[in-house]
Amino acid sequence: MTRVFRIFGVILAILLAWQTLIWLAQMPRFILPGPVAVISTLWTSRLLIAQNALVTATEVGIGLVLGAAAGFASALLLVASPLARSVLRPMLVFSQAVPVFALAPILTLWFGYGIWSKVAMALLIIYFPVTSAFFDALMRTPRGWLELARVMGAAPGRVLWRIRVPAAMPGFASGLRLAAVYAPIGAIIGEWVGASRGLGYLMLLANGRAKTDLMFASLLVLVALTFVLHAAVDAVCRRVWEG
Amino acid sequence: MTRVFRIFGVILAILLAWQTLIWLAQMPRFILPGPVAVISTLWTSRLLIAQNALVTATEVGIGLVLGAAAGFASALLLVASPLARSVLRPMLVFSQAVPVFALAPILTLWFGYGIWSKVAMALLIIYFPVTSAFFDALMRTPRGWLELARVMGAAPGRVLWRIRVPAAMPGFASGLRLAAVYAPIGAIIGEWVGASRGLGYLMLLANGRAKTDLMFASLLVLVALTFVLHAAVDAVCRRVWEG
Amino acid sequence: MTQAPALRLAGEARIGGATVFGPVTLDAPGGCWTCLLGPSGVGKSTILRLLAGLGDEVAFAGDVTADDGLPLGGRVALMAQSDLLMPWLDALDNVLLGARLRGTTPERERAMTMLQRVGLAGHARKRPRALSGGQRQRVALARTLMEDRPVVLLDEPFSALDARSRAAMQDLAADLLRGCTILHVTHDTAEAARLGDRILLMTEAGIASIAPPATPAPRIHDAPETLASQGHLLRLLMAAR
Amino acid sequence: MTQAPALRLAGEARIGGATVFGPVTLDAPGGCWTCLLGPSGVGKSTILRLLAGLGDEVAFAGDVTADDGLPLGGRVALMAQSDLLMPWLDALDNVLLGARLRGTTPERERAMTMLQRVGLAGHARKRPRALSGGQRQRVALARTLMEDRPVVLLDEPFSALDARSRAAMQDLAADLLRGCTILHVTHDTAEAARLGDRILLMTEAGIASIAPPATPAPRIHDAPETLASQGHLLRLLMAAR
Amino acid sequence: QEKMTLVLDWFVNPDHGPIIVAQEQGYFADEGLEVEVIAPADPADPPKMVAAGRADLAVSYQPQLHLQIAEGMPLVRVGTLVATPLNCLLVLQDGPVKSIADLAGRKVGFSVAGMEEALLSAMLQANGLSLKDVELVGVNWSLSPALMSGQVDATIGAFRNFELNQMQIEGIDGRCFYPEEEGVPAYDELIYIANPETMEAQDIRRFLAATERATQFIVNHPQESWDIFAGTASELRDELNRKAWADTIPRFALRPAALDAGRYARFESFLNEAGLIEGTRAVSDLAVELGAQ
Ligand SMILES: Nc1ncnc2c1ncn2[C@@H]1O[C@H](COP(=O)(O)OP(=O)(O)OP(=O)(O)O)[C@@H](O)[C@H]1O
Ligand SMILES: Nc1ncnc2c1ncn2[C@@H]1O[C@H](COP(=O)(O)OP(=O)(O)OP(=O)(O)O)[C@@H](O)[C@H]1O
Ligand SMILES: [Mg+2]
Ligand SMILES: [Mg+2]
Repeated sequence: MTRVFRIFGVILAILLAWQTLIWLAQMPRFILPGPVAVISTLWTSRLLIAQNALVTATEVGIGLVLGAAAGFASALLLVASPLARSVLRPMLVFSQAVPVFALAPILTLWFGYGIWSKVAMALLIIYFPVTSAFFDALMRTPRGWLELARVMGAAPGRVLWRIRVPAAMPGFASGLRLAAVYAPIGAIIGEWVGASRGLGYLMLLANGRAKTDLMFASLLVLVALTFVLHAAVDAVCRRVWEG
Repeated sequence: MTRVFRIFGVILAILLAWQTLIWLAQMPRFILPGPVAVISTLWTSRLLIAQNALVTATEVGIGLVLGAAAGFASALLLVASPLARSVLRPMLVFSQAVPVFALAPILTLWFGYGIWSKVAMALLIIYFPVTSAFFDALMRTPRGWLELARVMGAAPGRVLWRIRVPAAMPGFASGLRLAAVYAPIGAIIGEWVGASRGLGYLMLLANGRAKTDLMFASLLVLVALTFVLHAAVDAVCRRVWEG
Repeated sequence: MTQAPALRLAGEARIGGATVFGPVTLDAPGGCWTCLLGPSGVGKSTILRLLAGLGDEVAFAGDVTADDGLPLGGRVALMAQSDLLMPWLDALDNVLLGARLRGTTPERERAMTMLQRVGLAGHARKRPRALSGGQRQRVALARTLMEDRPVVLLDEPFSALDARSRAAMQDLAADLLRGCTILHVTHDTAEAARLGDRILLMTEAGIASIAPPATPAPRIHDAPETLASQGHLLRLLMAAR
Repeated sequence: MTQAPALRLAGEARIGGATVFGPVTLDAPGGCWTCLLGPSGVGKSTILRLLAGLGDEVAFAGDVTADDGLPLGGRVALMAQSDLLMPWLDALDNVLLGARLRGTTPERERAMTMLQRVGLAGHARKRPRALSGGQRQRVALARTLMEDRPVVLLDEPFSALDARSRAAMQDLAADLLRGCTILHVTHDTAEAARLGDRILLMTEAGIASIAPPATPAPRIHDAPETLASQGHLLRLLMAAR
Repeated sequence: QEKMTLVLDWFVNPDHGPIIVAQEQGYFADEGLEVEVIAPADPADPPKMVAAGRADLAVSYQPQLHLQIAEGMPLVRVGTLVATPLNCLLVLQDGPVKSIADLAGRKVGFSVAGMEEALLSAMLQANGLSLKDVELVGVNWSLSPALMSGQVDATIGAFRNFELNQMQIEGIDGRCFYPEEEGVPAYDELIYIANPETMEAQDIRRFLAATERATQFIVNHPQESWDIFAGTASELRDELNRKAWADTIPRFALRPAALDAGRYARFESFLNEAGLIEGTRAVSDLAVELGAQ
């Protein structure tokens, strides 16, 4: 209960801060509409927004699962093989250094305008933090444990699974938490690249036509989605690691 | 020397992979030009690209320093004060859940079209991974050390500085490495939102004029910038932590 | 240093529903060296943690009191069973940790002397991972001795040391901690017979007090009464459950 | 189990330019229990690590050989000075770690028996952080005893145990490791006098062999020859540098 | 039924009236076509998709077409959607800029890169200024907010049928300087493009016939056609789109298949003189009139 109250408190605080910002900074409506206008739009366009949010949520869900899996696998590969490390690690940085917008035409060329190009985009964005955080953690395994495994005659693969991976789980969780926040943005960017549905589409459409109310209403829903996702991942990580 | 050779090897491998991709996937030139065309454009437009790269590099540099500092400070605050944690942590997720493009008009309204709105954007993008990774690491301080400090009669602030922070440095380094990769993208997005100089501006211009060669040449420079930054941060982290 | 108080812990402890120790009463007279012996897992470390104000995870039903009626917080130094050295600090800085944490001026001279007295003068600049097990334990001891607290809790402080340095460290501790209230957990009966002004044996049945040798502590390790006491303790321990 | 080989380590070791130990020769006869005593920091753990094929950071000039001429890799079990338990595994799974790491079928029955024999039958499902120091050490011992290797290196394996469980663990190890080549680092002279078929004293000057009591190991702890040997060792150690 | 993919230049808006109406009224089906309409977010994408063979047709802009063909992309104009310029140089009605000459030393924002320099430099030249006298700012996603909040003094790339209405709804009056009145040759704002190497001329003819029918329907039944258009998606039903719909009707090409070759030749040489392309290409390389079969 106190948790629910606290969340409500925070939401209220955000809305208040928002309204105050508008009063103080004299924000014009077409740059930042007030909370009242946005919430009323949220209500009047609830069907439209809900439909689009569903699309985005699907993309995010698939992207998150695939991205986490890909990140997990890549970090393992990087740790397991020095060759992979010297080849794949630059690729990893590369995959992030290239802004997705530059890759967008290539992705749409391959995946078309359907859901998969957005999933790919979300995956691409999630992939790096997960890999990077997990890899860093995998490389920090206390030496004593690795030596113990060596004396015990462990196969490298087993050392990875039985020692490095469990020891690095907090790092993986850390990466996942980041990913949970980035996944929705990934899908949104994917939608900006080409979509006729989804919250990103709705936002861009609203923005392009200066329907800032609708844009911020969609934004609000997106933020809520991100919060829920982040909280869920946080809870899962806590459960798995501490359970 | 071997390091230099390896880097060259990797670059060569990327170029080869790129060329192969074009051959295999029959990539049309206007979607992904070949490395030869891009490199020759890079040479012929070197002055134009260099000027713009300098602008972006400045934005990235300032953004990285400020973002790392802000992330460091926020994580400390989050750990130090449970009140801050219950208020600031949602804000933190919030700051990332809102796609920067939505904030862009607000940022440019405040900071104008100069360098500062891009710095703000880079900062905003860096801020979260640094804070998040550092905070996670700060919360994982082995209990024994904290208990020792408690028995020793340490002030909470000193526990933070003398125990939690040093113990969490690998986590901070992990966040910084992520930030080094994200900072350039932050600046680029900042430039897409409103700019008259910088690599992002140049890419947008080239894209609009169907000059894919120039776009990918700028992209190449951006990627090189990211690599250098990532390597530099990596080296610094290694030195500081292991030295 | 103020007058060292006597300690009393009376009560029972549970963790997550399971009993750690049943109702016990432990008395450590003020200014004396009390040794606590007992089987592994009987709850000795838990008692020290409770006296140090730690053990938030322990559900303790009972009282921890000092005979002067003042709270114990801020008057206790604890040397835990594991060394708890900070891997990013060298030996000297680890010894200075207390001062750094309290924000008082670090007494480098005194710390160096302390390191030298625990036999690590040449290792002051080494990080913990470059030290041997016994060397780490001595750094932790030096850190505890720097604390200057009237109540000192030692949890198997000499367990990783050879006979010679163990004797030297016992002498050092007995010397520097004179006048303090010491509660010293150990498995070494010779050590208890040598150092204890008071010797306690903790078993599942409770805590029993065993008469120490009549001579004042620290005693000569191979003096007949020390050896006799050691033998007696050993027999008690071998029978303890 | 194949015939347990004799071990020989001859050479000198440096870490980062500083000498850890000068030229020494260590011989551990095949199938015998060899105890290694010596001052803290003299290099005992380093020797065990070198024998186990570890110590990549050590610059060792010399040879590590088994008398059957075969490499030692895969024939050694090491119980290190710190317990090295995996915090995410409970006691039972920690004991089964070796099998899991090698991919052989985990012998749960045997592991439970082993836990019971080290006196932890009731703690099999506890994670390491819910165990006392001595309990953790016994889990690590159980894990080492599960290994079934002809060469076993023990680095202060009973240091955190009370007299009773220490004696019990010594008996257990002596029983289970019969026929193995054991190199056992300890600071407890009584332990060395009780268990050693051969007793080595390592000092800065090198490694000297000291005659053990004439009776076969393991000996009764308060038998006269054991006590005499213990006293002799103690005097040597008190004089050692 | 022939399948056909059409990539719009941007999200669906009243500029796409004939396409949507043809779809809704079943005119495509009458022609034996099954048209899939895709709406991208980046206007630079559709030509790439068509050139890469990922789509059969795309809606694009005539000025951009010249650049893209000069860069060697396999594209050609096959039909017209909006036959006049829509682009305009937009300033605030009560702002400091009363004439183009007042732009000296001021900021001009642009959205879709490609044309801004050519159009603006021609318009400035006609008023005694040059590009050096202004600062160009790429504002990508926020053309009219940037203008309304005064961060830029003018924008190029705003559509006269949209941004003017939009500003009016926000209660801020804007003012357009029309490129075709300020020294820029007239051009077709929205055209259909295809890949000349792979296109199916017969399908495109049928497509154009269907949109021609739709255009006639729109012109004849403005209110009914608005209802049809607005009925396709709830996000389209708002005041701005209704106003834009009315303003756009007179600008739809009544003869989508017809080609004014002179326009393409004039604009090609205009761009050549502005230095945006090198040399000029024959009109037949830029645009085709598919004619009757
Ligand atoms: N990484 C290192 N760098 C420098 N010196 C080191 C390093 N590791 C160990 N040493 C030194 O090597 C010496 C031998 O260490 P070792 O752990 O072998 O001692 P030990 O005989 O096992 O002592 P103890 O009885 O205290 O466990 C010590 O003096 C230690 O300080
Ligand atoms: N978190 C916990 N959950 C459950 N049981 C615990 C927990 N922590 C400690 N215990 C149990 O409490 C008992 C007492 O532990 P304690 O560390 O006080 O023993 P000890 O007397 O110091 O033993 P040793 O001589 O081995 O150090 C042990 O049996 C241990 O298993
Ligand atoms: Mg204990
Ligand atoms: Mg050792």
